[in-house]
Amino acid sequence: MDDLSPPASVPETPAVAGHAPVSASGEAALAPPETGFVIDLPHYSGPLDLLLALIRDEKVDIYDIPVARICQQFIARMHSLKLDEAADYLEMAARLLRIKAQMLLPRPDGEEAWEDPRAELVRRLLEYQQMREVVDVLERLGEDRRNRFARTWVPGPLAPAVQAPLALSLGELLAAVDRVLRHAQQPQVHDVISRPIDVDGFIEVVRAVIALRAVARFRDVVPPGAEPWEVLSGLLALLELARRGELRLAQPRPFASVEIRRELAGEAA
Amino acid sequence: MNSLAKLLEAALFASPRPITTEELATLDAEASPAAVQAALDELREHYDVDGHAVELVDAGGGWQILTRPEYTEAIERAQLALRPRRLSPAALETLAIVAYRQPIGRAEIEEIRGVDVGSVLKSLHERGLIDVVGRSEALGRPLLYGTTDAFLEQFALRHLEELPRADELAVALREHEPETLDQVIHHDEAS
Amino acid sequence: MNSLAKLLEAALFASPRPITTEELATLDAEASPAAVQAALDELREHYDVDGHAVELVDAGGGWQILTRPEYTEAIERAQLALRPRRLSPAALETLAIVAYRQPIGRAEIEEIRGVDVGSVLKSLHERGLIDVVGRSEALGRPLLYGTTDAFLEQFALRHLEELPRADELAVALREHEPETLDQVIHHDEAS
Repeated sequence: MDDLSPPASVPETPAVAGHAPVSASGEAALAPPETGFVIDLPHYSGPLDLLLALIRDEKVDIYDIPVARICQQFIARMHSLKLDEAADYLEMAARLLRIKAQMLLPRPDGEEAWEDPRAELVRRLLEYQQMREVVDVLERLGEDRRNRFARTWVPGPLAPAVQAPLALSLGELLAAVDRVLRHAQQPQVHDVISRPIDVDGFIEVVRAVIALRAVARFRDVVPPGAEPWEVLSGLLALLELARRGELRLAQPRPFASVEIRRELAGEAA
Repeated sequence: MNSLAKLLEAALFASPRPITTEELATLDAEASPAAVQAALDELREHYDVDGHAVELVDAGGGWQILTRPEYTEAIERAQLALRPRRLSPAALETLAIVAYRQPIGRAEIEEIRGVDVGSVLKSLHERGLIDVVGRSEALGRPLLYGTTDAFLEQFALRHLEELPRADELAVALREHEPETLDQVIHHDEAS
Repeated sequence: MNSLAKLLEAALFASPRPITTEELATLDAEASPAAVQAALDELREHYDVDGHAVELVDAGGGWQILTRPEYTEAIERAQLALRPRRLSPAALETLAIVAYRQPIGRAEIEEIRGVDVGSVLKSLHERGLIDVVGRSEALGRPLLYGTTDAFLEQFALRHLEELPRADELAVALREHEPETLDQVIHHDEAS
């Protein structure tokens, strides 16, 4: 799968570990579809990987990263690799911008008080780089083992292989029960507090509103952010008043707000 | 041994099934059928003359390397003598859930444990500690699991009712608790 | 080969997994540990000197007979056996972190890798390379992962200590000490 090989712009240097050309992947997500549009997939396994590659390409000192330049490069590479939507990369771009801004702030005059805003990033990069070194070791060991076959076939007379006996006590089982009980997701129990629906109260509200306005809307009766019981009370109050003939409810168009008007008969009364 | 014989040895060793002479011939495009046959003879003779514990046998539709019959008993004995394996914490917790909630489906166990339990269920089933006891009426009619007689035997229980009830657990656990729990969590797994 | 060496050959041949020296010793109650070791040496030497296509390897937590790498390609081409699929870079990175920092939770891995690792953890778990080994005491009691015996076997490691120690790596870090970095930085500037 050549489309997964590292881009030519990522050379191997002894200064920075990583980037052995691993091709086939264990993740189906990386397998290109049989037909159609095949993107030249970026080989970076994450934003730190991309950042390390840039530091290597630009031949800059990891302990003294020119943040402005690297940040620019990072964002440019994100664009060219169509990673603009990837949250992990966006977060790193934002982090770089923040560091860049912090670098621009005037340093206090005191000698030792200033903490390099890049320090945390350098720590993470070093940690990541160390881990890439381990990856190289694992890759070498894994590849060596992968190239040797063990005997997988158990000869007939012996099959099925006898399972080794279990070392398992009731105490251990009970300890497991205890762990399950302690760690299992507690069912979400909601305390339901019954609130009386205050239809009468809202009838007064509605009367007050339609006394002031020729045409009112539902939100005039029930303010935004109202609790469910208030919404229900308001709705029932409206329906009740419409039934009593004090107001008229109309919806001019589908999905339009319901208009609340005084019933002329009611007004006359 | 010549290089063709060595190649055949590697292939016969690695293959999960017997291999025919024709299949063996595909290993080396330049080898004639006669050469393959000669290499097979050489390999067989080598195992016999050198007194290996294995032999080259043509049985069941192809060639295979088999241990000689005189070792069968020793190997079976050794397999029985394998050091007892412990269950991983993941397997134990799953077993505990099945024991107390049976019959129970995979989805419910996963809901309690918060992780995929497919492979754990498989290994518990292979060990004979749990078995399929029916199907749920729920959507998709998932399989329901329960514990087996081997499970009871493992814990020297006569029947499931001998497992401590939930309200007895607190007492039972206090007896075993501190060291067992720690051991269970830190021992290496053999699920 | 002496009879003990032959017995060991039969057992190693019959087992699909690595066998420890202690397990091999149970094959013959009368054999001393030294005798078992001597027999293993004899067997290994025999495979090497006689030019067999297989060799005796001490890896993955025990002894195992494996084919030599030079035959792999031919065997795979003839489709007599298949190598397992390679792990993706993402999976290897995650595995490296779990191997060095176990027991470790998902959030810490993501902190080091800078990306979401949910699906990678799932696939490593499905392949049996990592397992849940407990729960953290931290908020939400997240699951903690560790490597398995299958991990050792797949990378031909006898034990985790065979991996280079952190301070042996080119980029040496002292763990979790904020001032270390400062020292490193200033040391570097001074030099």
